[in-house]
Amino acid sequence: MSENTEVEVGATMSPENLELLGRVSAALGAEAIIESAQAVGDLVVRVANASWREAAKACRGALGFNYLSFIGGIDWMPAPVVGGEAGDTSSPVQPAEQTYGAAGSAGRFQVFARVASTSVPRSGLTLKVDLDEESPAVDSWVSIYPGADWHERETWEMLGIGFNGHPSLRHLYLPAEFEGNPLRKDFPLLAREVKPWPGLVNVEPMPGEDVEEEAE
Amino acid sequence: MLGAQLLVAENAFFYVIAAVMAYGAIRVVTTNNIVHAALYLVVVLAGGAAQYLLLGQEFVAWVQVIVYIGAVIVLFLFGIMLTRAPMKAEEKLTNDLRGAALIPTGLLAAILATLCLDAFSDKTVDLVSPIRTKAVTSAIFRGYLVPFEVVGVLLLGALIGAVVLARRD
Amino acid sequence: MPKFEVDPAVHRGLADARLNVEIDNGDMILNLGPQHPATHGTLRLVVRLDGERVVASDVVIGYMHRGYEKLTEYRTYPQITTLINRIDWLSSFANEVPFVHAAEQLMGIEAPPRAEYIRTALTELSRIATFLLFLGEMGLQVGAITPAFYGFRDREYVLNAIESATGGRFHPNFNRIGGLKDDLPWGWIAETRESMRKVLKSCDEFEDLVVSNPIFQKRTRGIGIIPAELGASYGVSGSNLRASGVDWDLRRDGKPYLVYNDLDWKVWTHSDGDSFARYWVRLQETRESARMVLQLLDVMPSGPVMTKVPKIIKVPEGEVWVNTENPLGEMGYYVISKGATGPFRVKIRTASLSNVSIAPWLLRGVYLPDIITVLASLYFILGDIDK
Amino acid sequence: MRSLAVDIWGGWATTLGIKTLIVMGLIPVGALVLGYTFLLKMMSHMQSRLGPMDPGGFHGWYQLIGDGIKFIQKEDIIPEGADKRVFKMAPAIVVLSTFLMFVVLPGGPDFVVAKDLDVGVFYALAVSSLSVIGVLMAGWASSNKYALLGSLRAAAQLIAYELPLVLAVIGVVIQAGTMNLQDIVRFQASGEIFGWDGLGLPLILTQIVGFGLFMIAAQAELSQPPFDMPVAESELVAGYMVEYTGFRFLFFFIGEFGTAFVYAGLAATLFLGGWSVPFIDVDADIMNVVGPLVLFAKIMLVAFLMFWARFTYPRFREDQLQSLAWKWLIPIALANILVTGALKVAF
Repeated sequence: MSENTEVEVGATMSPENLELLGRVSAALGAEAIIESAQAVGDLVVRVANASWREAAKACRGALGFNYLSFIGGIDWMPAPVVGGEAGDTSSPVQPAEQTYGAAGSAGRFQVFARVASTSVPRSGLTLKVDLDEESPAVDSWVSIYPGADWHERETWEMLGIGFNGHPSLRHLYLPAEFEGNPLRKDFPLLAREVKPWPGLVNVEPMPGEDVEEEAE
Repeated sequence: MLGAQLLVAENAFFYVIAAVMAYGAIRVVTTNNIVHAALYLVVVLAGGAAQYLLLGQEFVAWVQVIVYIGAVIVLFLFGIMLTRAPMKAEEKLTNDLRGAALIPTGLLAAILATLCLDAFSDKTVDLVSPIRTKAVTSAIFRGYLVPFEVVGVLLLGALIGAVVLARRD
Repeated sequence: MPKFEVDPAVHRGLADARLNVEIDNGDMILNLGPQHPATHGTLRLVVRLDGERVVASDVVIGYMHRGYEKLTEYRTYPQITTLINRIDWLSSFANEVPFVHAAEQLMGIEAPPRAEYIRTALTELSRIATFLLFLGEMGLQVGAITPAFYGFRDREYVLNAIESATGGRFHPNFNRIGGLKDDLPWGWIAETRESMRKVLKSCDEFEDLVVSNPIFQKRTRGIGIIPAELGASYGVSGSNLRASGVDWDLRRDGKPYLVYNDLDWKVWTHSDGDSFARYWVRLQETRESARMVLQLLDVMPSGPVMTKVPKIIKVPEGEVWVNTENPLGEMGYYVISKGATGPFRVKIRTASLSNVSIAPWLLRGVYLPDIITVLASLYFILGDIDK
Repeated sequence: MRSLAVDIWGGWATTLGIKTLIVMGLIPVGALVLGYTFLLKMMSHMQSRLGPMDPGGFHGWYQLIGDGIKFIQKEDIIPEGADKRVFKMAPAIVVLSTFLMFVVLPGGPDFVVAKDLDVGVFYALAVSSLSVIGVLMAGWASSNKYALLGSLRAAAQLIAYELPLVLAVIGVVIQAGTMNLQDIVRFQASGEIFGWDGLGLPLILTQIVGFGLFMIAAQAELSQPPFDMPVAESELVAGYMVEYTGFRFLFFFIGEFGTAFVYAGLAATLFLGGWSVPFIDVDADIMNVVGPLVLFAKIMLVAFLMFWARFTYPRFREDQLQSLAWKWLIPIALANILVTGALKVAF
C-alpha cells in the first residue's frame, strides 16, 4: 500500500468539490487521505485502511453527512472472458490487465461507500478504502451508521470481505450453507458459461437508425 | 298420562346423562393431557345443565351453561394455552399417590351421598309444571336478598384482591 | 492488518425457529413468511413474542435474490435495462432512468428535451401507480378490504397510460441510452390528462375513506416512529424519511435530473414520523405527482426523442454515481466502466433494502398487529430488497 | 298403556326430530342468503366490481352453492401434529352453538322454530357462548402458532364482549318485563308511542343505546371487522381456521354466517318488533305466514348494517378492542340499565 500522503488535486475538479475536499482533509487529517478524484461531478476520496472508521466518524460528525446511501465492494481483478471463441460478442469483453478506476487502488479489493447529507442539497461523498488481498478486511461502520449492518453483510457474503467489529456477520441474501463469494470475478456465472447468450448479434433496430448508420 | 310417559323418558335420560357425566368426571382426572381434562370437564358441566333441564329448572340450566361453560372453562383453556400448551400427553400429570387418593375420595362421596339422601330424599319435583324464572327471581330478591348481596360483596372483594395480586407494579 | 474471523453459528438460532408450537418462559417464536400475506412476497420475519408484544425480531431476506449485480457484468448496457426493470417491479420505468442517465453521463451525451419530458412524465406515472397500490394496500393490511379495490381500480388508469405509451404495463423497457424507444402515441396527452383528474379524485376518496377513519388513525398514529436522524443513518429514504420531517427530495435536492426544476411542485413532509405520517405523505405525493404530470402535459416540447448514438454502445472508461428519487426512496447505480460494451461493476443501491433494515429496530415493543402496520407503511417491494 | 318405544317414535321424539331437521336446514339457508347477498354481491358493488355473474344465470346466485359442493369434495386434511379428535370436533361445536341459538327464534304467533322458552333471550345468549369452546379447540388442536394466537384472541374477545351483549339486552328485558322472545314481540306490537298505537312500540325507539351496544357487541362476537382479529388475514392469515380445509372449513363458514343470521334475528326480535308488523293483528292466523317473511325482511335490514360496517372499517388492535369493551361499552350499558330501570319504576 502506497502511503502517498500528498493529496492530488485534479485540474478538472469543480470548485465545490475542491471546497469539500478541503473540509474532508481538515476533518480527517491529510495523512489519512491517499488519493482523491472527481468522477462525473462527484468527489471520490480514497482513505487509508486504518482510518476507515475514523472517516465514518468524521463524515457523520464534522462533515454533516448523516445519511448512508450504501456500502459495497469492488473486485478489480480482470474479468474472465466468457465464450472463448474469437469474435464472440455475446458478453462484454473487459480489458485483460488490472486497472483501477477513479482514485485508484492498491490491490484487487476495495470497499466503497456513499454518504450524503439530508440538509444540504447536492451534497455527497464517495469513500474508498484499499484492502489486503490475502484476507481482505476493514473496520465496520455499524456503530456509526446502523444502516451499514446489512450492506456490510452483503459485501461480506458477495466478496468475502470481512468487517471487524460487525455484530453478526452472517449471510444476508444467500442460504446459510452457501460457499463462495459470487461477486468475485473468479466466481464463474455457470449459466452463462454453459449456454452462450445471443447477445449483440440481435441488436434491436432503433428509431433513427439510418442516421446512426450514416454516422458510422 | 302424559306425566307418566315423561317420567319414564326422564328416568331413562337421567341415567344416560349421569353415566356420561360419570365417565367425563373420571376422564378429567385420568387423562394425561391437560386440555383434554378441561374439555372433559365441559362434558360434566353440560351434563349438569341437562340434569337441571330434566328437573324443569330452565333458568339454572342456562346459568350453568353461560357461567361454567361460557366463562369458567373458557378462562381455564385460555389460561392453559397462554402459559403452556403442550400438544402431547404429559407423564408427570399422574400422581403416584393415586391409589391412596381413592380412600378420601370414596369417603367424600359417601358423606355427600348420605347428606343429600338425608336432606332431599323426601322432596319431589313437579315435573309437569316446571319452575318458572319468576319463582327463582322472587326467591333471590325477596327470600334470600341478604345472602345474595353478601355473596356479591364477597366476590367483589375477591375480584379486587385478584387485581391487586396480579398487578406487577 | 488483523485477520478477520467470524463464527457463522452466531445469531443463527433466531432464524432457525421451528414451526411447531412450543412456548418457553412466556416467549413464543413466530415465523411470519416467507409465504405470508403481510410480507408482500417472500420476506421472512422471525419475531419473538411475549404474549402479543414483540421482544425481538429478525428479518430474513434473499428468498428471491436474483444476483443482478453479478448478471450486469455479463450483459451489455442495453440489455441491462431489461434486468433492472425487474428490481422494483411496480415502478419499472423509474428504475431505468438512473441507469440510463449513468450511461449517458459517462458517454457525455444527453437525451433530447422531449425525451426528458416524457421520461419525467412516465416516472411520475409509475410513482402514482406505485403509491395508489400502497394507499389501497395499507387499508387492506389494517383490515379494511374496500380501499384496496379502489386503489386497484384507479391504478388501472395509470397503467393504461403507461401501457399505451410504452407497450408494457409493468416492464416497459422503454428507455434507450440517448433517449426513448418511441414517441408518444396520438391522443395520449388528452387521455392521460383525464386519468390524472381521476387520480386526483381518487386521492380525495382515500382522504375520506382511510385517512379520516378513526380506527385507521387509532391503528397507525404513534406506531413505528422513525426518528429523523436515526432514519437517515439507517439509510431510510424517500417518503419514509420525509414523513419523519426531513425535507429532502432528490428530485429537488439531488444532482439535477430530468426536468423537475422546470416544474412547480412542493415537497411534502410530516413531523410525526409514524405509520400515519408515512401514509399521509404518500397520499400528498400522489396528488403532487398527478399535478406534475398535468403540468408536463401542458408544456411538453416537440422534437426528436432520440439523440445520435452509435449502433454498438461502448461506454468510455470512468465511474459515475447516479441516484434518483424513486417511489420507494433513493435508488442509485454506481457504474464502473472500463470502456467495454458492458459495465465492469454496477453497484445497485435500492431503496427498500435500507428502508427495511430499520424494521428490527422499529418493531421492538410493538404488538403483533402493529408489525403489519409498520411493514405496510414502510412500503417495500421484495424485488427491490432482493435485487 | 303403550310401550316406551312407541312413545318415543310416535310422540314427542318425532316432533323433536322434525324440528331438528328444520333448524339444521335453516342454518345453511340463512348462511347462504347472507353470504350471497352481502358477501358476494353487496361487497362487490361497494367495491366497484360485479362479483359473480355467471353461475346459475342470474347474477351468479349459484356461486355459493357451488362453492359449498366444492368444499365437500375437497380432501379432508388434518395436520400431522394435530390432536385429531379435538380437531375434528371443533367445527361441529361451533355449528352446534349456532344450531341451539336458532331454536328460540320466533317467526309468528304459533311459530317458533323449535321451542318457546321462558327465558328465550337468556338461553340464546348462553348457548352462543358455546362457540368459544369450539374456537379454542380448533386453535389449540391445529398445532399451529397462528391458529393458537387466533384462538387466544378469539377467547379474550368473546369473553369481553359477552358482557356488553348481555347487558345491552337487559334494558329490553326490563322494559318488556319478560325474557320470553314471543312476549317481547307481543309487547312491542301492542305498545304505544305516547298513546298512539299505530306502529306499536319497536323498542329501538326507547332502547337506541341498547341497540347500538348490541350491534357492536354482536359484531365482535361474530369476529367481523372491525373486530376480526381472531381471523385477521393480514397478520394471522386465517387465525384458528388456518389448518381447516374442505367441509370442516365449510362448517366454520356456515357457523359464521349462520350465527350472523341469528344475531340479526335476535336484534330484529328484540329491537325492531320481530315478526310483528303494524296494522295487522298480532294473533291473526295470517301472521303465521306473514310473520316469517316480515322477520326475514327485518333480519336482512339488520344484517345490512352489520355487513356494511364489516366491509368498510379497518380492524382494531387487540388492546384497543379490550379497552373499547371495558372502558366504554360496559359502563354505557350499565348506565343504560340504570336509566331504563329508573324510568320503569317512575312510569
